[in-house]
Amino acid sequence: MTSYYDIDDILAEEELVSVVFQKAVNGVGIDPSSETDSVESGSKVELPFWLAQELHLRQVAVMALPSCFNQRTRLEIQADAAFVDLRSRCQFFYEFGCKIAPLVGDRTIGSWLLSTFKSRYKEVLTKAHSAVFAASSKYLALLSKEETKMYEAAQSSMTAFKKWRMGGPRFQRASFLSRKRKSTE
Amino acid sequence: MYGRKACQLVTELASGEKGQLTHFNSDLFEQVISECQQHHLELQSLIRKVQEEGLDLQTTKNEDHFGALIHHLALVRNKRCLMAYVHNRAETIRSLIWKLLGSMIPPEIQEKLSNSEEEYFKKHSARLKEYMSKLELDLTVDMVPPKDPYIQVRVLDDIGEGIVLSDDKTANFALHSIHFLKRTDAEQYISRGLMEELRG
Amino acid sequence: MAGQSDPQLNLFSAEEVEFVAEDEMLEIVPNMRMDSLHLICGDYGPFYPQIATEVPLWLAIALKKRGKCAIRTPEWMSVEKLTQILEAERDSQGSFQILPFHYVEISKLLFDHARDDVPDMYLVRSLIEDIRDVRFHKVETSLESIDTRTSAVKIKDLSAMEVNIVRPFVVRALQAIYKHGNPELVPDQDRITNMQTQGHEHGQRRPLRRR
Amino acid sequence: MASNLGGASISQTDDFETFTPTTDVEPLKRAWRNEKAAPEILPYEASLVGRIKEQIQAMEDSIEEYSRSGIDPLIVSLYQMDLDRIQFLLRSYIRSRLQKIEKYMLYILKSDELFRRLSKEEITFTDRCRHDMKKHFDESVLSKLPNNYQDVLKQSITSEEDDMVPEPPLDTFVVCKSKEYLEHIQLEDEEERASSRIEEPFEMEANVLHIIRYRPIKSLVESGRIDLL
Repeated sequence: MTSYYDIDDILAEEELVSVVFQKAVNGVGIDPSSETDSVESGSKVELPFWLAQELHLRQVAVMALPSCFNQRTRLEIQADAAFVDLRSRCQFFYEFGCKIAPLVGDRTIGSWLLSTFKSRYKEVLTKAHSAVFAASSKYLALLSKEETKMYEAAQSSMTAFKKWRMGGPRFQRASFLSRKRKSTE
Repeated sequence: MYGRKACQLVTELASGEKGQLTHFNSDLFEQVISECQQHHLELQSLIRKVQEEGLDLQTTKNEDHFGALIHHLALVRNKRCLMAYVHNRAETIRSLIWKLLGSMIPPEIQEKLSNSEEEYFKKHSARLKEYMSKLELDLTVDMVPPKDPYIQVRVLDDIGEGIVLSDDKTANFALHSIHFLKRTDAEQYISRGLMEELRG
Repeated sequence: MAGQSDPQLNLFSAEEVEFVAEDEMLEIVPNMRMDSLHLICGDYGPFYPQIATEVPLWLAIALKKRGKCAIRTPEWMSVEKLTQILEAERDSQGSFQILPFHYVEISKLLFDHARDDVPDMYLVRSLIEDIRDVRFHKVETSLESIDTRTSAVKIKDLSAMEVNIVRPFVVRALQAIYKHGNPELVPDQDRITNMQTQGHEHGQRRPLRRR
Repeated sequence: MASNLGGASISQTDDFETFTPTTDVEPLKRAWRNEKAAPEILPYEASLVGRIKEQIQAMEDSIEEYSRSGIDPLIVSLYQMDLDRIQFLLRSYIRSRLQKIEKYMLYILKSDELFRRLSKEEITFTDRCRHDMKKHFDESVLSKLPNNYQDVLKQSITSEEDDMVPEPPLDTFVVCKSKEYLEHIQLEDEEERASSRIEEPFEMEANVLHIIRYRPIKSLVESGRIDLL
């Protein structure tokens, strides 16, 4: 697995999804609605994706399509894709979508992720490059984690370019030990 | 249990500023470790229940089996979060080593490291030094492409005559005079405001 | 944190792009007599007063700073040529005008260190700024054309510094498009059914995708 | 390095090879740029590095001699600048290799192809780094976990493959150009070709910039037909 140590991959798998148990399970305290430490078959439980995925693959439980990918949300997003608030719906919208699609057998998620991404990433770039001052935090709050990283990538490379173009002293960096925050080279 | 604390560990790691280290959170770390033990105990007791009922472990798929499965999955999840915490910090430590080679660990870094990390910091620095000496190549310099060691400066304050420079030549720095000096010679005067670098 | 998923994508710093540009050849007119220099990167000179000769940019700047030569600004760095290029950049939406691969770095170094050798320096500088802005917007619009899932994109005539600036963003965008458009996200029907029927051993972690 | 070009054939271009002085600086610059831009470690340029180190040594000696024999110090500084530039390239080249080893050492040690690309010194460095890292992981985490979960390569004894080892991201996109016209570059990997998801074969005009997924052009970069930027 190429992304075992990847922090975003780990955090994306913490997203909660609801599952319906197909089998009864003993000795686990994961169903708040049950008094005993067991889960009856047919009960509906919110589980983190990393657990729900494995139970789904083994037919111990069936995972429902999360709300951020249901029909209603899709219509909302399609209506005003470039400026819709993805972060509140699902912070790891794309990464999570990629993980969910093959499991819930919904053939349209993949292409829908692609079209959502394509209608948003140009806005991210123009905002990152043109923004003389950082884009309004209002706009940044709409972006999913992946989009934020793209915005930061574009912006930091633009600032580095402007710093280089301005010239300015290339004196040796203050030694690493000084108190002031060291800008990464 | 079931990965929530483990995920806090990773969230804390993600919230740290890029390239900077946060304090090693040993309390939370140890709590997640002990959760692993707990999951393992519960997993073993469920397995024993299946065995005591004389069922074949390989084929039985009853409630106890699935319970054991969930504890196994939680344990694997915890392991991933613990390892990600240590692994990503080790990466940051290595990037700090590149910037610090040759000097001791600064105290403000040392206090953030666990004992094992501190040991790793020293060991890895030693490895790099070994490599450099074998290759007779100092890799700690030239992080930025080199520029002309000479710069053009203008004298802002009358520094006087007969100033001895590094190549033991002498120079007369009269007010407003312009010179072509080694950066290393000029830097002290520039930082004291007695000279300024001329751009082009 | 340092261990973020994708590696540091701005691979080359602007200083490193400039460093590569400093090997471009340039004409100088020495004002002194000097023997040839037998450098590791090649032999240059001998140098005779008022006889033009070609040296790498870093050497030209070093000699200029030592008052040993004047620099002949490249012919593309004239007001007339740059105005032509600016017009052409504005008209031709798609392609970029032919400018030397390192035009951004070369012009900056000459502005910084050989101002007096650049006729109409301020006008030339603002023309180059305008050209760069126009090209930037073109890069942004040409991104629009990347709609199908693709593994390769041609970027004709983009200069070194422009590539370096847009690289972190464009690489991430292409990766995302490649990943999200990945047909494996859209499993064909049979793969689903065989997933349903397959029983699993306790604790066996079935890899999601054949990797 | 005998390598089949995965079906890519080279048609002769007639424009005459631009004259570059036969110094080792251009090859070193190419090796440096490729190494910094490629997602995985490339073959070590042993002979090139050897020659460069000799030239650096020779230049250092002559600079010392020049400054002793009263040659105009400003000329000496020109030779020094030339030397500084080459040393920067060499140091940055070696550094970027070591940093790749630090990041993917477990994977490199598992892959014969990559392991064979290391220099003698890099092999020792990789072994020692793995030892240190494993000790660090054991002390901090692995030894404290229940057995069956203490491995550094597998999440648990029931894992079928080494599912903990980070791999170099070969599907990342890189900026590149080819010196000659290249045709029939297969862009899909076997998996995709098997399920008939084919992008039409790709051609690369000479000296035109492209952004391409690294995996399909991996062998062309290693065989020197494509340069990374």
